[in-house]
Amino acid sequence: MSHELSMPRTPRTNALRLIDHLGPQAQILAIALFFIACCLVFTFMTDVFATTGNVLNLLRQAAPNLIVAIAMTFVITTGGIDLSVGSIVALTNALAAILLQQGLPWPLTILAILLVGGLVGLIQGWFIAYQGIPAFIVTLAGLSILRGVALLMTQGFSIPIASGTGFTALGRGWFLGMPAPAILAILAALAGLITLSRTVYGRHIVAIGANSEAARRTGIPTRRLTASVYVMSGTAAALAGIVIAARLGSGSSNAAVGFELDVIAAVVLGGTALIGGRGTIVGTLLGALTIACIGNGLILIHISPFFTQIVTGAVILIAIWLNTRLFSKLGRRR
Amino acid sequence: MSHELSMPRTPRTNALRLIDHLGPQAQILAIALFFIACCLVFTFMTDVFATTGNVLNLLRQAAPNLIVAIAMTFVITTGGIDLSVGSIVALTNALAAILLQQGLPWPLTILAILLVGGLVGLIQGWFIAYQGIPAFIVTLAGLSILRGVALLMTQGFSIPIASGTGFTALGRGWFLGMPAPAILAILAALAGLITLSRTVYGRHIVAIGANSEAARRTGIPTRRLTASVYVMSGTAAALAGIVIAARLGSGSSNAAVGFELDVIAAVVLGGTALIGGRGTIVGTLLGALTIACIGNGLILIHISPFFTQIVTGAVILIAIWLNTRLFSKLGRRR
Amino acid sequence: MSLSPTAATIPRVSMRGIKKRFGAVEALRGVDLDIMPGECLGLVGDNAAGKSTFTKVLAGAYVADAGTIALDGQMVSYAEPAEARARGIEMVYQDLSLCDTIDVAGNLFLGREPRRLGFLQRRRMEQKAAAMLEALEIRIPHLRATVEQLSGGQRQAIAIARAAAFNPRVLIMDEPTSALAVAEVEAVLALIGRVKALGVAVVLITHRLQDLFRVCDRIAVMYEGTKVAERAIGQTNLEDLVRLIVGEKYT
Amino acid sequence: MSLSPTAATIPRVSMRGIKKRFGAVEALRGVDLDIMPGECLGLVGDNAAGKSTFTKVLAGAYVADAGTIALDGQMVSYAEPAEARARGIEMVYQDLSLCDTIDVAGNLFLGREPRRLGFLQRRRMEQKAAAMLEALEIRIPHLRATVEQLSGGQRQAIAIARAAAFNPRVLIMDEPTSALAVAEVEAVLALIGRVKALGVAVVLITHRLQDLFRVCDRIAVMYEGTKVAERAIGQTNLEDLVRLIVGEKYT
Amino acid sequence: VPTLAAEAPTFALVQINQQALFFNQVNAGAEAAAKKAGANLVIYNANNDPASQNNAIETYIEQKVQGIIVDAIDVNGIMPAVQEAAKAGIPVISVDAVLPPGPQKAQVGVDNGKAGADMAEFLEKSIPAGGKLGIVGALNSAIQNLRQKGFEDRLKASDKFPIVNIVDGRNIQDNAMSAAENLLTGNPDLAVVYATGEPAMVGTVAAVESQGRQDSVKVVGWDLTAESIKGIDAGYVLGVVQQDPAAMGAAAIEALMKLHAGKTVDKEINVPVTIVTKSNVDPYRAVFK
Ligand SMILES: Nc1ncnc2c1ncn2[C@@H]1O[C@H](COP(=O)(O)OP(=O)(O)OP(=O)(O)O)[C@@H](O)[C@H]1O
Ligand SMILES: Nc1ncnc2c1ncn2[C@@H]1O[C@H](COP(=O)(O)OP(=O)(O)OP(=O)(O)O)[C@@H](O)[C@H]1O
Ligand SMILES: [Mg+2]
Ligand SMILES: [Mg+2]
Repeated sequence: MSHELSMPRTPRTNALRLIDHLGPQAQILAIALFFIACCLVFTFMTDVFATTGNVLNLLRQAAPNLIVAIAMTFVITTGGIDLSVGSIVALTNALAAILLQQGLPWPLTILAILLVGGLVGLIQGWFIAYQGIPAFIVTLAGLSILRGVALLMTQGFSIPIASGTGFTALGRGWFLGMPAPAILAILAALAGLITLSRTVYGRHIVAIGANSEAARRTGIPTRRLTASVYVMSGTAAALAGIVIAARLGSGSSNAAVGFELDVIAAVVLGGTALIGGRGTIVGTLLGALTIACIGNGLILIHISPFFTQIVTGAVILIAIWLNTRLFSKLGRRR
Repeated sequence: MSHELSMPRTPRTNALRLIDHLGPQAQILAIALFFIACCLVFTFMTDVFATTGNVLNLLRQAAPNLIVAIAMTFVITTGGIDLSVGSIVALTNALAAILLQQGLPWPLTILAILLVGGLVGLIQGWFIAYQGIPAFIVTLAGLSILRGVALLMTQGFSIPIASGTGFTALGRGWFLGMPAPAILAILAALAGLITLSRTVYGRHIVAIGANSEAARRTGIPTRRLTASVYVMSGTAAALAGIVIAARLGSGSSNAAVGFELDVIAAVVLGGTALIGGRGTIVGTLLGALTIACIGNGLILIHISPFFTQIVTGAVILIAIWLNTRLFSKLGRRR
Repeated sequence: MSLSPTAATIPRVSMRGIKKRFGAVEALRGVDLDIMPGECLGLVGDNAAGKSTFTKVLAGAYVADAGTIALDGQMVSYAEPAEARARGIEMVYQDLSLCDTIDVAGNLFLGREPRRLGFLQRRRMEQKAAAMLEALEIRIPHLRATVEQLSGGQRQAIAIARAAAFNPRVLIMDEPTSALAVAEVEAVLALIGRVKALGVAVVLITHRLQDLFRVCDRIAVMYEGTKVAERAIGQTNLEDLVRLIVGEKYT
Repeated sequence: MSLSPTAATIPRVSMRGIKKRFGAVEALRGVDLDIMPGECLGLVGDNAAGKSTFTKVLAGAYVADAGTIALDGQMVSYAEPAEARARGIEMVYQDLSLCDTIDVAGNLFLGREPRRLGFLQRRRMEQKAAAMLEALEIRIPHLRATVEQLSGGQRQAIAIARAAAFNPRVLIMDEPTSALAVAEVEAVLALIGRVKALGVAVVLITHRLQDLFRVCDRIAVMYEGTKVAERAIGQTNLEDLVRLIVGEKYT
Repeated sequence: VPTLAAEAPTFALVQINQQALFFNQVNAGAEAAAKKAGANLVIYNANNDPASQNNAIETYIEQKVQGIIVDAIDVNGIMPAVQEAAKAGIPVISVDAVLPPGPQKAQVGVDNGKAGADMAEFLEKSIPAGGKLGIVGALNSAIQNLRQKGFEDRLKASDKFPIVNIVDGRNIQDNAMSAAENLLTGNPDLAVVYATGEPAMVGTVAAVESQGRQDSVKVVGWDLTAESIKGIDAGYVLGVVQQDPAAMGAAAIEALMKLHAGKTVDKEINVPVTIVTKSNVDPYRAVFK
């Protein structure tokens, strides 16, 4: 019998551990490479792209998408989706202008708007988490209802916001040499990053997305947490609404049409899985920057506007495709 | 020991089998009731609603949504989604006008358009099924790219279609006392109904949505079938594009903006689960009719246009909510 | 804390008239059961007899249609597993209930993460996790691997470690050893012995009847949603149990 | 068709140098194995030894990184389980691989539905399904119930019935009895005896070592991705197997 | 059917969307005129979907309204519905978007192509030296494409204003702002920006301010808002084509009333546009506050 025991029973090699660590990061790596490639292409094709002015511009333009995409990462990580963010932006953007016109001081206006965004998210979250209605449907209804409300409030007018107050500074001001919206976006990204990867809350969000019944059985308050991510996305959309209103110096129900799809594209481009259970804020950051970069670059290289939509869509598809290919090589399942 | 064996070991009761049969049908029942309620409300509120003319009108208006919703039911049953159908409608609708303007005979035009729709679906299906990219992203990119192509082809203008040919009859003609689009929709619904519930193909579609790895392991060609549903939705969208072009007598890249969300709303309202594995064509039919009915009824009762979006969204949410409540009573999981 | 089951007079768990229906299926048709502290109750029965459903009611995963639960003589009622877990009821679910995309340590501590000011204490979690697994003689190469990458037996071991680790007062194990290899089964039986000695009430569901005789003090037999028999371990044997389980089929 | 394993000279299945890696984990490090027609091979080993991975390679669910497979002396290679199934290889997966939202009959016939012109023959399917389940002594109240509503044991029984029903040439069973009650385990062991007599090559993975001695002709032991021993059933006993399985842990 | 003349007629107005002020002012003008004339007016908002404009008209035909006003998204695509209405004896008046020849009773509004050309002429007069030009358009709006085409065609006559870049604001003001910002940064030597509609104008004005290019760039465009009036005051907005949407709505109702009374109306009812500049902006201040 001894011949079997003399067969090599070597311990598992640890040399390849690197791959294990790389696996989950592969998606981020892929989008990072893609982002850098985009930047390089545009830098070579036009003189303006890599100038400080343009980069700061780009950051400012990316800010609303970025802010909402961070919150959307949480929503998608739970396996949900929020299609109403564009309409919440329109609603809050219009409401902000109205409140300011009514003479409410700007700090109070901001507070009120954030609360409204959170409340809208809470209502949607209640339907989703406590009534068990699919998020897609609740927020699809929200998309329709909320833009309707914005329309009703403005009666189609674009409502001017007096410039020179602290409010407009949120959109156009500068702080530490950076545009204020970019600062807000960076703060949001940092908060999101820490929350998702370092806090117990973030861990529970991932657990709900991975297996919500298992999460419930371990005593995680799944309903409350599920509702909370919609409060988060509602609040983030309200913040984006404020930034957009401040930048434009006006509020209108026309704002942010189709915004939800841009935001979701940024999140998924970054490597967050739509089925839930896996989310990455760094990826989302890179995804949102890539999209902003493509939008900015295509204009700078004077591409015909008839091609912008086509090229943007194609680039996103190619990016995800490379991403999937690279990821599937490193983290193969079959 | 005998006292235990004398304890009642009655066989399971069969009296409650009805509930088991009702369970899966509960969703359809709920939406059917809701549809009837909507019809009754509008019949009482306006004289015109229940007239033959209006009902036929309503059927004609519902046809494009219905045709695509049938195909979308298959897509969603596999656990996928197709966000590009509105853009495919725009593309094919514009292309049809261009081809007819170039003098292509109308039967050939129709054939070409259906092929284009199928081909677009095939390309998207290839990325989804063979490259493993999430359907949401592929078709989101498709949404952008295809509408861009439509815009490019028409340069933003609408292209007239000469009336009086067999082509326009597809949109405006009558057949057996019914509008031609309604006939097409009924045929599509019948084909969908039989395919999903009576064929081996339909069974395999459900299996892929329920557990695609299990389906693969039993030898079902999951990739080919997954790609096939996008070919189906692409072709159906092309048919809808033809119907719309024929009805409007023009092709335009502006057609069917936001159409995908209406279609998905119809499918989900009907009780098909977005996570896949459960699909019902009868439900989809009722869902699409309900949405058309609300749209038509709200016009007839002269609701302020500022409220239409709000009311439509709210009604859909309420319908799904009732649906969920009723369903959860009968088919309770916890 | 009473070390011998006979010494205790108040049962740790006392369930009465538990009923549960799923659509047309009456999964539980009024089940009564007591479990003493420090006792291991074996729960056996044919497939679909209702064992899992019954224990899920005790763990709070299902809410019973009728019936009462008392813990240490106190009537309780809970709508969520969180409330049962807060009362010290832990369960190894038959389907394991793991979060596939979370790593081993994360799954072990799910819902009980060591935290400071809301922040995860990862380092501490991983250290403790290693100790927990060692106590169960479970070897898992790296704690950072997500559980979807593990073999069936490894996954089951994690579910067991999770339920046993947090000083439960009632420990329910629904077929905990079904996917385990020989040595691991021994470790689980040893674990049951250890926690019994600490006064924990254990419910063990298994189809490996020999195991019952090694750790259980009492055995309850279910048949189509009812409890048809209850035996002290000394009063029964393998053949008797088999006869009770298969019931009418062979009569 | 040869009724006795020794009479056959060409193995039904012959696998050589099978390797499979998942990221950093080398799940299989070059495994060789032969299985004769009409033979039941027991495959045992510690948790995570690579048993499931190995059999999934044979069933086509995984594609090996290296190694060859020959069926009846013919080299084969397949990229999809469909191709393996077409060659008569059936497997009961450890995770069962059922479609939860499909009913019992539908799961039994998944991928092999009786059809006419592409249409499902539901009636025929349900009649045949009832007969299939009866042959395995499985009682399931109504065949129209979706499998998500069934108990763990019932689900496992369906997976077994599915694999055994279509006259396989190779039948792989990955822990098929883990969730089954006593009588059902007996039925499965009897089933294995029946199919062996028909010349089917059977691979049985199980941690219930006693069962091996009732149906297997030969036993292979895996340890950390390699095959460490192979024994004719007469040449080994329980203690020997246990020692081989736990390997270094106790040495 | 002349017998019902005493009863208040019901008219329907089928609108493109309500997210631009222009359409809402058409609605408001029509509502006011209808009220004055003692008619009922119902308004439908198609939310940019051409098919739903047809749905609405068909529904109103079933309901037998006495007249329909339409601002078409797809000017060719609306014609079958217009013909249906004509067949049912319901008069149709088209506002704003110019329909191809057909049974509609009148066309109310502005020739967008011509007004675009007028704006080009105004630009040539205001900046005789010329300069590099960028356009912020809305490719999904046929009306705005006409404005762009009329403008471009007129400028092509001379080569003083080379068009260096056209960007698409998609008729959404925040998109238009980002596109305009990129247009400005991408072309540091840009002299003039032309915005073809209200969202594009709002976005362009905000972009000029955010880029601090008030001194080097001049803006011309369509549809006044409070922001563009500020731009006019600051001097970098040279002129804005201002239509009189309320008058369009009112004219359409008046035409329908006449038709209802059995009278005839002119085929073309022109509501003139004004190019609003520093010199004539004052009367508009009250409207846009
Ligand atoms: N899909 C996968 N991804 C990553 N690693 C995997 C995967 N499947 C298996 N492994 C790894 O391969 C090794 C062998 O696993 P396998 O499932 O074959 O073991 P097993 O012998 O069947 O064990 P058990 O008795 O517990 O079922 C384990 O270390 C496991 O972590
Ligand atoms: N979620 C559910 N929905 C519908 N029916 C269910 C559900 N859970 C259990 N059942 C039914 O309840 C009965 C009891 O199931 P349970 O899982 O409790 O059996 P069990 O005794 O644990 O069996 P096993 O030994 O096979 O695990 C079965 O008939 C099953 O079909
Ligand atoms: Mg069970
Ligand atoms: Mg295994």
